[in-house]
Amino acid sequence: MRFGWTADQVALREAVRDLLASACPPSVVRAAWPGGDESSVEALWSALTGMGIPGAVGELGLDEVDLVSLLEETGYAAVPLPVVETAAVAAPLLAATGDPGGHLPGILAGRTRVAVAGGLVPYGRRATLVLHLDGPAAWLSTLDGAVDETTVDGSLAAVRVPKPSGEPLTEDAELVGLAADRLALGAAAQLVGLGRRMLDLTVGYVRERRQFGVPVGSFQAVKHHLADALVRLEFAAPAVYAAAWALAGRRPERGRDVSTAVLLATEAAREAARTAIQCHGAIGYTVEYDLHLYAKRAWAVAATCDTDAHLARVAEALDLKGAAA
Amino acid sequence: MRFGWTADQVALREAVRDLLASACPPSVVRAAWPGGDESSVEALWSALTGMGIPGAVGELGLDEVDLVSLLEETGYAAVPLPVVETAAVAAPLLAATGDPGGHLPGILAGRTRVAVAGGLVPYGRRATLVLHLDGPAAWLSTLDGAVDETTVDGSLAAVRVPKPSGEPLTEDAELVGLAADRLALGAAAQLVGLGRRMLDLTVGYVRERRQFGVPVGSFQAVKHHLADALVRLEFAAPAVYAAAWALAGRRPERGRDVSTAVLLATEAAREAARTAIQCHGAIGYTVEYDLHLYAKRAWAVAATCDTDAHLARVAEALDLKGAAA
Amino acid sequence: MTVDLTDTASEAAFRAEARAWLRANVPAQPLPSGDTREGFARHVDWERRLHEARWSAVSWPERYGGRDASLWEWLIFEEEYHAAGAPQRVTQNGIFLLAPTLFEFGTDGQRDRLLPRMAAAEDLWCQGWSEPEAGSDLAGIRSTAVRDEAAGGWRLSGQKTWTTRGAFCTHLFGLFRTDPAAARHRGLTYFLVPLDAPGVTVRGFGRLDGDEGFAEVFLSDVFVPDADVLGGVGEGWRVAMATTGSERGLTLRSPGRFLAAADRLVALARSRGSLAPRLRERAVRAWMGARAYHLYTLRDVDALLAGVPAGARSSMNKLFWSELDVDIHEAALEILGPEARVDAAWSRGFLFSLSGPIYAGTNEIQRTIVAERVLGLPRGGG
Amino acid sequence: MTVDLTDTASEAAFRAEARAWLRANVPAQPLPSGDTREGFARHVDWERRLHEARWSAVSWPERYGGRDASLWEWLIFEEEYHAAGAPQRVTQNGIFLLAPTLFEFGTDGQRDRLLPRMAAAEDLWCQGWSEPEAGSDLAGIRSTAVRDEAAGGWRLSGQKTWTTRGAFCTHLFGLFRTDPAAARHRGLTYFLVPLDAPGVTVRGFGRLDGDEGFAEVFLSDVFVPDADVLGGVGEGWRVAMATTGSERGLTLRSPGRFLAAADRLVALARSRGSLAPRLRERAVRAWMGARAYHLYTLRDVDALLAGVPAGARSSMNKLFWSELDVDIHEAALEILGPEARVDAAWSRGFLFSLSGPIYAGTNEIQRTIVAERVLGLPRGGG
Repeated sequence: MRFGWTADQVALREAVRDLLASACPPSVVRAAWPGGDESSVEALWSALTGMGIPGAVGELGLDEVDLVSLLEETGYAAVPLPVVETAAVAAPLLAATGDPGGHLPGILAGRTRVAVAGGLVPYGRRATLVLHLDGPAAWLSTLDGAVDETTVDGSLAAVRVPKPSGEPLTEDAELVGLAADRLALGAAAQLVGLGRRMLDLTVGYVRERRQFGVPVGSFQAVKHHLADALVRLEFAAPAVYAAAWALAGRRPERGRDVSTAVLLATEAAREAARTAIQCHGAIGYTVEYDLHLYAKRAWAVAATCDTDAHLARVAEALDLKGAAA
Repeated sequence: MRFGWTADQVALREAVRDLLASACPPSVVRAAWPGGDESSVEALWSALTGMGIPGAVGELGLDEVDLVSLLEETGYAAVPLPVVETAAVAAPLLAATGDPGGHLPGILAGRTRVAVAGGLVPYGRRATLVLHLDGPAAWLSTLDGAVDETTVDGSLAAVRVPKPSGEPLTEDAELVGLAADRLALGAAAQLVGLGRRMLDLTVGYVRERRQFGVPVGSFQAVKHHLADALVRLEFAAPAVYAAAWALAGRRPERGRDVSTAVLLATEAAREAARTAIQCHGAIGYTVEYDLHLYAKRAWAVAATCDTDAHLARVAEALDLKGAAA
Repeated sequence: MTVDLTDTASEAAFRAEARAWLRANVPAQPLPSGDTREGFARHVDWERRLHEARWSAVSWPERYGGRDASLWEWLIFEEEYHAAGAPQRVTQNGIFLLAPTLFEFGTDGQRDRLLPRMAAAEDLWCQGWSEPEAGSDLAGIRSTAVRDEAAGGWRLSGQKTWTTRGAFCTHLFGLFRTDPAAARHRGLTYFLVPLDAPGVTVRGFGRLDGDEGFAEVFLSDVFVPDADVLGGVGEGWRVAMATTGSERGLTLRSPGRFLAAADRLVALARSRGSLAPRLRERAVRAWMGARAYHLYTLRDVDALLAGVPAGARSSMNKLFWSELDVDIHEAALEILGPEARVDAAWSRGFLFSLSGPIYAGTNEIQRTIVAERVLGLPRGGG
Repeated sequence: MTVDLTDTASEAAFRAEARAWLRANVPAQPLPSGDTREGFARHVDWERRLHEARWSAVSWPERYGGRDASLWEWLIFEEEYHAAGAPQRVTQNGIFLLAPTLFEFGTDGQRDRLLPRMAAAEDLWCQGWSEPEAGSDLAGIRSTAVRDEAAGGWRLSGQKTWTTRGAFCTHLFGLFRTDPAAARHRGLTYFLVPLDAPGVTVRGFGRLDGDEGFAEVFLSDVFVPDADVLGGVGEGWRVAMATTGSERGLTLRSPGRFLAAADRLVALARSRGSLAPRLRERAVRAWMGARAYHLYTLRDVDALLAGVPAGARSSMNKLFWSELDVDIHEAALEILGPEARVDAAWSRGFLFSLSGPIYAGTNEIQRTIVAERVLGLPRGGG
């Protein structure tokens, strides 16, 4: 048994973290909101492309274990672009299906971004293609007919697109299922990262902010809220890494493990958001402060997770399906 | 609209409270455990009979609203006898069915105690009759063939009895349903009382117990646990009183209201038990201290509540039944 | 007095009248949020219509524009108001918070002068409690009021923040330090300040739910005459506690609002053809929470009418409704699933609900109050 | 080093050997509780059989009776042990708590003298931390050790309480105040005390779960030689923190125990023909909790092997497993419904689980430790 990172994995994570710290500070997330300066968002994609992220699976030879902490970092930075969708979902699926439309070179070059539809299409306004994962088949469509949608997380640049018709990209249920699990794993990893960011912001704030003559962070109630939120996150993260390993090895328990990761990460991120807003007090409730950028993203990502389906999948793996009334 | 108590109701409650404070202190609850002195438990029933409690509905003309805070007090004192079952369930049912077996005089005289079966028969060892409420019909049986069962709450004196056969006491589904709702209301009232007792014990303890040079009750964490538990109880109690009113008036929403009361009271009592044990620290974990008498009773009463059935009944009243997957 | 949870004949008549009027008058389309500049103006129009029909402050004496309604009738009006989906009350800080304080601490002159204009939505009041360094710790207020004996009043300076709808209101009530030597919650005085007075600057800023509903209010040597001191110089803390009691308790948070929200949640759940039992249970439990809140407040009204002051019980009230409100909205978002991301009524309501456990004294502070003043636990200990 | 959650070939062989031995040797009928006098004796017999097969302390060096097993192998043994439904370890306070402290702070002489007898269940150790006035506040210890220079040792007096299985054990380790002038956690020393020494009186008393598993230990002028001071005079606090770290963390609470409990819960849920979806979800979530705990501890082992000390992370560990254990048992009782009242395995387990958030430092204290030492929040503030 081993459950650690290689030096290469650690180095890659740190490189991505450093890159995002400079290329995706809160001001860039803010710029992705309506009326913001989209050029800084474009610059961020260029920076990610410069590191080879969009083609990381094929080009850099990364598997899900290599990728997972990198995706966590994109959550930590609330990258307002379809990184998970393009790098971890679409690119491997296109490669596996022989890339009939010839999109991979564009992805590698940073010209093509692929969003994934799920009711809404998050980052659709910033994508060139939309991937539809629907049961046993997948389709690829353009943004033709896309309609903008106003979302709580204004940085989503979400659209709605018509349901695709015509030739599917693939009808290989195994491949499509794998793509859906990668998307779910990416969401779980981002949620852990978002949770960590919200806790970091909160810890920083309550150490400085003084009320009743002492830092707010010296009150037991604040300490205990934050400790609980941290515990929840710290115990979700290993489940996310284990799911990445199960997925990378195409292990039979991967469905159960991905669903477990998603459920734990969703709960942890939601609790982190609640805790962060509560411990900040009024300032956490303003848009002039950065916290809302991360909280709203966390809610948006968490909303994509089909809790009932994931619960059912774990129940089935535990042979509890038949126990339902 | 009115939602208060009459002076008579307040006086009756206070009289019962005073009586139980002297006739049912923790030592009497302890005496009801195996190996204890059952004579003090018998003396308690005599005291209750002296106040007319067993025949309160018929003799004193009390309805559920009059009765509810009295039953709450029997919870507060953890009376180890079938008060709810005899006074609030069996006696009115016998009266409504014409008392074919002629048991009412014995109940009024304090000679006859009626327990109610629900898997186990709590207080069965101290009862002379067992009432079985089963769907649309009710049966009355003796304790013949009763087998003792060891329960976590040792004061229950629980038995198992054979399923009754032969002539039912009644097949009037309305009457049987009413009896079941009275039993449920009694449980809810007792749970509120038990919750209050556990909080009172805890508040008393944490005001005295010192650690780190100050009373334990001066720590925010302890304060906040207890405040949360109190809020839960204080918001369950009015729902219990409202259910009593709906039941007394045979109002159409009584099923919904009794189920709401049971669900809220169960949650509140369970939280009170958790909080009380946690805030006591190690002493709350010993049988030499009184807290466990009330916590175990609360768990025992809560276990009789069929959460799923109550949830389903409220859902049905809200026209949510069809929304189930 | 005993239990009867049905309306008396006169209550039923009152309910019927309110319901009929609301049915005829509530705008068919929801108004834009009253916490934006344009929406606020629309809401003020609505408030004036309410006032014309004498529904804006039903429990007030008739001479101030009310109906002398009982507390029970007031609750009934609130139920009907929210059930009808009527607009949020942008006058609430005046009518529900300042007015009860005026009834308790004001002079006849202040009441005669202020209440009719408040009921008519001519004066629009906002709160001036928090300051950059005094949020939860209200006693940390630094804004000052310096005596101007010659002019017969006070000169106010400082900064207030988190003032809800402050950018759209006409008046502010708040605490200022009149005795700089006195410690913390001593030496404070409660002032009534017109926002068009020379020296006042108001800057609006954005809230989590997307509305520009907060304001910072800067005061620089603003003159306020003695007639606009509420409750006596140096009495500010005591007077303000009455106002925050109203904010935490029944007055601002009548059960009607949560009953209506819970009913909307149940309707949302009902509208889903197939709903996971888990989510059905959430809806049922949220509904039971609203019902529990309703019943608790009815008990409270009974106690109030019997002369028992709410006191620290308003903190229990606040703990319960604020958590309930979050719970109702979280349940709705779970039912909505991926559509919860869309900026719409439930998602905005959710964001707004998150302010409940923070404002009017954080829930952490409320828990401490409940523990110390209701349960009698020792003070202090952080 | 990277991720591989499967056994290596040698780990698989170790697992197979453990499983085979356990299958052949675990008593078919559960032993009576080891926290009663009769059950304790039966458990000691079991422990001796474990030792004979060298399974009692697998991670120890062979010369003390162990197998030099790696941390991974130790986890594997624990998994198999609990999955096999093998008896509770009544030697745990010695083998899992005192022994790691002996490895870190003991002298070679102490290790050679104490560890083999501990592994063989000849010496049976209990803890002497809490006192009537020092529970959560361990630094409030009042029991004293007075220097007896002539005899080359110390004379111990005072009262210890909440000593698990103290009435059945042979030895006690605990803290005593050697410098009465020093404040709170200074001036304490860690002593190893035979319970048959003159001046020791032990009184057993009852626990919530019905077992007489607690004891009070009274010490009156009990002589302990210098050889039985662990880690140096005045160093008691530091040494004790290592022991409580073991108690909170991985050492005492290996994931195997919770994985086995979660599996039993799932089996209970499965055994019900029709189970409300609500209860199925509870079982699923409890199982996921046990899985999360397992994976977290694997990460921890990896970090420990890389030389990162667990430190305050053991407090996170303790918060998680103690809440998880309550949750697993609450779920089981909910599934059992009215049968939950019966005094049986799940109900006893539930009562026992409630001690988890209390002992080894209450969870309130653990949260404060996590906040201060992991998150870096300011100390103090109550």
